[in-house]
Amino acid sequence: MNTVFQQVDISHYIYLSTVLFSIGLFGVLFRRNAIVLLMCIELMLNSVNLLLTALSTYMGDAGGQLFVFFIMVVAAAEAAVGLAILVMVYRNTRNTTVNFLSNLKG
Amino acid sequence: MSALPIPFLVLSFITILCALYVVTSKNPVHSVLALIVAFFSISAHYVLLNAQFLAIVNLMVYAGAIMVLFLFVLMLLNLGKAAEPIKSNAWALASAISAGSLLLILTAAFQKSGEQVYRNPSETVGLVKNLGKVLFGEYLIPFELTGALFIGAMVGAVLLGKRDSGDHESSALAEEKGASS
Amino acid sequence: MNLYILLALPLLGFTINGLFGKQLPKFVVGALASSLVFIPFVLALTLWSEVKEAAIVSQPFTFLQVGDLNIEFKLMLDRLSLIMTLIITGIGTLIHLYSMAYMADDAGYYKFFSYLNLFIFNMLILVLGANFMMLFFGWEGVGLCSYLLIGFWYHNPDFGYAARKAFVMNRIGDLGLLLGLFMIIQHFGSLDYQVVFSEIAKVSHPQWVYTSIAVLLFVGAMGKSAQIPLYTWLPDAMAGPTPVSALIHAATMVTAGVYLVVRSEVLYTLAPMARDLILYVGLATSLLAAFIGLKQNDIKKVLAYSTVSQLGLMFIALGCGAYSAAMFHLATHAFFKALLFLGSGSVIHGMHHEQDIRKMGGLRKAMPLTYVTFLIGTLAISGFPFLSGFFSKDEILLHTFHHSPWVYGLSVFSAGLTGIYMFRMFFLTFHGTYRNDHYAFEKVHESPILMTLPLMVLAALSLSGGLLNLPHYLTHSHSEALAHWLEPLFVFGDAAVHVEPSTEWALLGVAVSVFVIAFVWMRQKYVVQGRVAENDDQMSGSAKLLAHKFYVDELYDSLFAKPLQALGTWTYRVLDRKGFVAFTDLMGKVTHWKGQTLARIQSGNIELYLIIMVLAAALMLGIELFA
Amino acid sequence: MELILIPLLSAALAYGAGQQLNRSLAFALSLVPGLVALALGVHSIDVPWFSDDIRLALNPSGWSNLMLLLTNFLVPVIVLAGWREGEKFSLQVALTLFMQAALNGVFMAQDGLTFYIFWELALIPIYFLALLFSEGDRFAVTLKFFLYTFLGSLTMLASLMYLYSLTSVGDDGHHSFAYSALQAVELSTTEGFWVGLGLFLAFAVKIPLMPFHAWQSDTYTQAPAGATMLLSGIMLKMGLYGLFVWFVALAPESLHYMLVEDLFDFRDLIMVMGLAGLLYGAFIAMRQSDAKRLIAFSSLSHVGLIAMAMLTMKSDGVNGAVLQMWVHGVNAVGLFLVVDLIERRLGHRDLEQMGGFAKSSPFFAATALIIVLGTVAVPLTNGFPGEFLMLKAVFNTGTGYCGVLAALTIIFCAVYMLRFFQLAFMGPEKGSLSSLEWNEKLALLIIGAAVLYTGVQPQIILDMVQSNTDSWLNAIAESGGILS
Repeated sequence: MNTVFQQVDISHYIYLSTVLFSIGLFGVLFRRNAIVLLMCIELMLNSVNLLLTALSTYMGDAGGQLFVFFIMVVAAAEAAVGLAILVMVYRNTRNTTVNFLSNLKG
Repeated sequence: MSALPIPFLVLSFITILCALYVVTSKNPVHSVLALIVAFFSISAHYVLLNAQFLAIVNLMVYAGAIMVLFLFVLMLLNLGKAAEPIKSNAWALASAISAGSLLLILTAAFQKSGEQVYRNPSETVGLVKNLGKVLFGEYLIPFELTGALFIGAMVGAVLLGKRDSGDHESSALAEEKGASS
Repeated sequence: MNLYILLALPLLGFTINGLFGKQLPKFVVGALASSLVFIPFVLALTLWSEVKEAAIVSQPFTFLQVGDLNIEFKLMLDRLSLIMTLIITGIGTLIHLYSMAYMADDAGYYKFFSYLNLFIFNMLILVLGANFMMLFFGWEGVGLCSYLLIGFWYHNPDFGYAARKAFVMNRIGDLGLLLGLFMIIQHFGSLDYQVVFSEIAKVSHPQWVYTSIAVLLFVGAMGKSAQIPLYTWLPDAMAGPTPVSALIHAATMVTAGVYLVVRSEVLYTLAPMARDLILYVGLATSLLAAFIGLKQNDIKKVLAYSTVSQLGLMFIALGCGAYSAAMFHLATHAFFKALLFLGSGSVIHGMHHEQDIRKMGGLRKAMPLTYVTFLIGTLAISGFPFLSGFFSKDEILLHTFHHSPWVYGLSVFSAGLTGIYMFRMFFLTFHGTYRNDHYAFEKVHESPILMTLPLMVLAALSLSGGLLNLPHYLTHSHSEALAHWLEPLFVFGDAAVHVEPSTEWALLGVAVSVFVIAFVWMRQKYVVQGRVAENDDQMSGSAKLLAHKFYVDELYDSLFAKPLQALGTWTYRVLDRKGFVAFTDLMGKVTHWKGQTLARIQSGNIELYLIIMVLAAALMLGIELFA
Repeated sequence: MELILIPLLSAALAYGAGQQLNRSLAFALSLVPGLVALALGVHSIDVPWFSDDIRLALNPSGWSNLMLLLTNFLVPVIVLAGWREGEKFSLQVALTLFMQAALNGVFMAQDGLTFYIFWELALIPIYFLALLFSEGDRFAVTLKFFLYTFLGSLTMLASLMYLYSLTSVGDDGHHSFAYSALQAVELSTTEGFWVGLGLFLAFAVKIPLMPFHAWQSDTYTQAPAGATMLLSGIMLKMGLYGLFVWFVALAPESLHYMLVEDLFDFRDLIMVMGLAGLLYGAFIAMRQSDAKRLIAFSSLSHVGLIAMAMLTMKSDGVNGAVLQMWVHGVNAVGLFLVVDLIERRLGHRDLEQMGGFAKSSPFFAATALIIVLGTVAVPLTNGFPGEFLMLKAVFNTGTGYCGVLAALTIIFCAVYMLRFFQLAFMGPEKGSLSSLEWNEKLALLIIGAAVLYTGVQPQIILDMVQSNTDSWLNAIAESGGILS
């Protein structure tokens, strides 16, 4: 019982990240501001990262943590591009809510 | 099950609270700040899990770079308190039900999978030395590819962000349209 | 000798005249066509003695061979087909010659002769064929030629309509014939005459098979030989040029039905019910046509109904089982009816295409040759003693008398009617005063020698045709030549007739007196009293009924043509357009409408999509977990 | 194989030639495949395609040979006179040649999926030909045609896949789409019925049989002449070919399926469909004044009889039906050509407004008459032998009234075809036709010669297919599909 995580069951990390994921999901569903949407997505990504790290540690496999690393990289790229798009959309529409994106309407 | 260690409980509490605030706050700036706090606490979780490298990277990349980028954009567009159309309660309910049902299902799925718990945690796996070996050995090619991805993302972001000189009229027109609608 | 030459020559004529006739001089076209009919006639004559020994059969060629069925091109010249061939080519030659003058001014001269040659070709296939399929080839082929020639002056839509009517009516008969062939194949496995007839002669099948085949073949004969109910096309077929009427619609094609029945003698002897049917149909046709002929005023229409009536008489003979008598009448009828038609053609030619006998009269002075020959023809058909028609008709009447008295009575009555309408027409045309205001009497002229020569030859034949088959009571050594000639062909032969000589003389007396009554009555009415046939609007009652041919055309029209047309229109307008097509379109519309409804779900509301996506993911996971 | 590659190459050449493509060049291009096949023979092929069990298997047998002859004989005629020379001529020719390749593939295919692929491939060029060059409401009409045939194809695919799953697994561990393997599958009657129904629908739509014909008259009428000729002359034969080769021979079990117990089975249903189409087409054709529509409905009437004859499953009936497929192809192309030649000159095709063309163009009238007589089935023209055999088989099979009703066609056909001929070519002159071009004359001559030659020598065609037919009929009889 020398480190904290040896006292914590893996299931608690799973519950924690599931809750975080659901909160992020709720945000994605609920909010309309595109920036907040992006933030909620980051939150969801982080919940997954947390889970991956926990599993990686508990299994003693470095692969999981490296995946987290890669996810971070991709998330950074995503955030950059996503924000750039947002800026452009805002320039054109003066708006960052998502319901103007209704070109998919049948 | 024995009582959980205090640090874990506290950190988890902070994380969930901040996450909720991110989602519910009306002011995007507050959301960003809450999110940063959440990221900090997640980093702390990483520390608890003996994953020092990830804890640092998380701090630098997420809490540092990405969230600052968000803040910049918010400031730049002056969206501080921009009126976001408030959704109806029904909408909130629908969202909550959707997300909640997924939460339930996931939890149930885990419960059903039984007590298949890993009990041989490793203390060394998250150390920089260890990770570095794996990263530059087994995962070298994906690692290099992330570099290409970054270049692509960078170019894309720059191109998107750049205001094209020939684009003035059309964008002006679009602005008018946006204003009128 | 190869029998195919007989066929090849007219076909050659058709091809040459059809392809190059336009460039050739008219005389060459006519002479070529005539000689290519005449040569087969000569060839057939040279084969006389050979055929007398045994039938000549040609090398067969496969036409169709499927499974067990083998149908060949195969010709056979036996005693029966030799007679038919001689009639066809002989009279055909005369009519070709006649046409050279008659059609001289027609733009379609070459076409006319090529069609005529094609007709001869098909008719020869019909009679020379050694199996039912060849017969059917000829059968349909002559129908086609008849169609082409009736519609020869196609710029007149009525003529075209008449041609179509002839073809379609014939096709109805052909349907029966075709079904008969199917049954023959089904039960006897072949179409070859020899095989089929020897199979039939074994009498190994139930009675209904023979009866139904016989009836079906007779339906074919009804169409071709213009018997009730399929006779209405023949009078309309007079729309064609007169030589066509003489050749096709009097002398040759229309007798094909008689030929078919005579050919299938075995079958009909074994199917007495079918023969009774033939008898009654023939009798009814003979009487009906004779009645209608009484009040017709178109010179060709009178002859047409006369032809129908005479064909009826032939079928009466067949119905009594008197096959050689029918053939005898077929031959003599070919002589005098061709003569009469050609004579009428000469009159029409001389009168510049006037066909109404009410507008003629007194032509005997203007057209003496035509007059004399026409007179001979009229006498022959009416049964003037010792002319051809007298003998042939008497033989039939003798058989009917033997069959049953009332059939005899009705047949004699029909024969009497023949005399009446023929003399009515004859006197109205050639005696009395000239009655046409539009065409001066001085302009009426005798026809050229090319037309009168065939008339004279045919007149000679009509006079002497009785020699073919003289009755017992005149000569014992040479009697019944035709019957004896045909006898070897028949399995069962003619129905035997045993009549006391006194009865026979009594019947002759009846026949002669019927003729005399008709002659005297008509002469009294139209020559002595000088009466003229009444105009259409003056007619009343029965006369009107007869002049309108018992309204049979109208009846058929409202019974078959109109309902069929209405059905066709209804099927298209209602069933097809408003039914099937509209139904399909409706399906399209329903789909379109449904699609529009469904499209509304695609609101473009991304949030909604998201919620649905999440719920669906949850649902799927749940199903995976708990199902 | 060359019968597919050469037309594809020719199509590319024709399209590439663009405006430089003239009539004689196009004609020469279209002739090449047929001539090559005649000179070198048709080579079969059997190689793995998508995978080991989906093979590109092309192997012409008796029926295929006849159908190949039909295709490669008629396509040159269509190229010769079916299309009007104009701006889009090269496109039309290219699509026609493309069609030729696909049709050749359909008729040679010995593998279920190969057959299906070529079957669908043939739909593409005709769809564009109809869509781009039709008159009237071309989009709706073409769409209707397309959807109809496409739906049918889908059911066929489903049936083929099902059959595939039942084939015995070979040495290589795969099921097989090979024709022989599909044929060897034994089905129960009920199972066979559903499989057979799927196959049947595809062919019934294409033929078309009676309730599935709604696309036909509009498409035939509004499509350009060349497309109509392709449709009626060759594509329709795809349906008939498939009906026997890919339906009756593959799922003979289905024909026993009792739709009404002890009274009425699937085969009777198809017979009745054929008969209904025969009478229905004839009734309508008798009253049509649009010449093209008249011929479209007459076609409906004729194919009804062919389908009936095939379902007799008697040697004479089936052979007669195959013979008639060739004959109908030739005659339909001839008749649509006649109508189109008139339409090109008059600008309309209303029979009531025509008449007397025999006077101004006797050659045209004579050849048209020959084709009409061929359709009417006058002996010694091509229509007769086939119709004789078919009617005989129908008459001798099953109940007689069916045969008698079917035989009525010889009367009805005479009525409407002669009406057509008379209104167009006889009667008083209503306008005269300018003289025919060389290519039009040549096309008419070719058709006319084919009509007469087949009429006198039908045995040549029958010899091509007979042994093939008999082997199928034997196979069907062995699999218990023989019927009273």
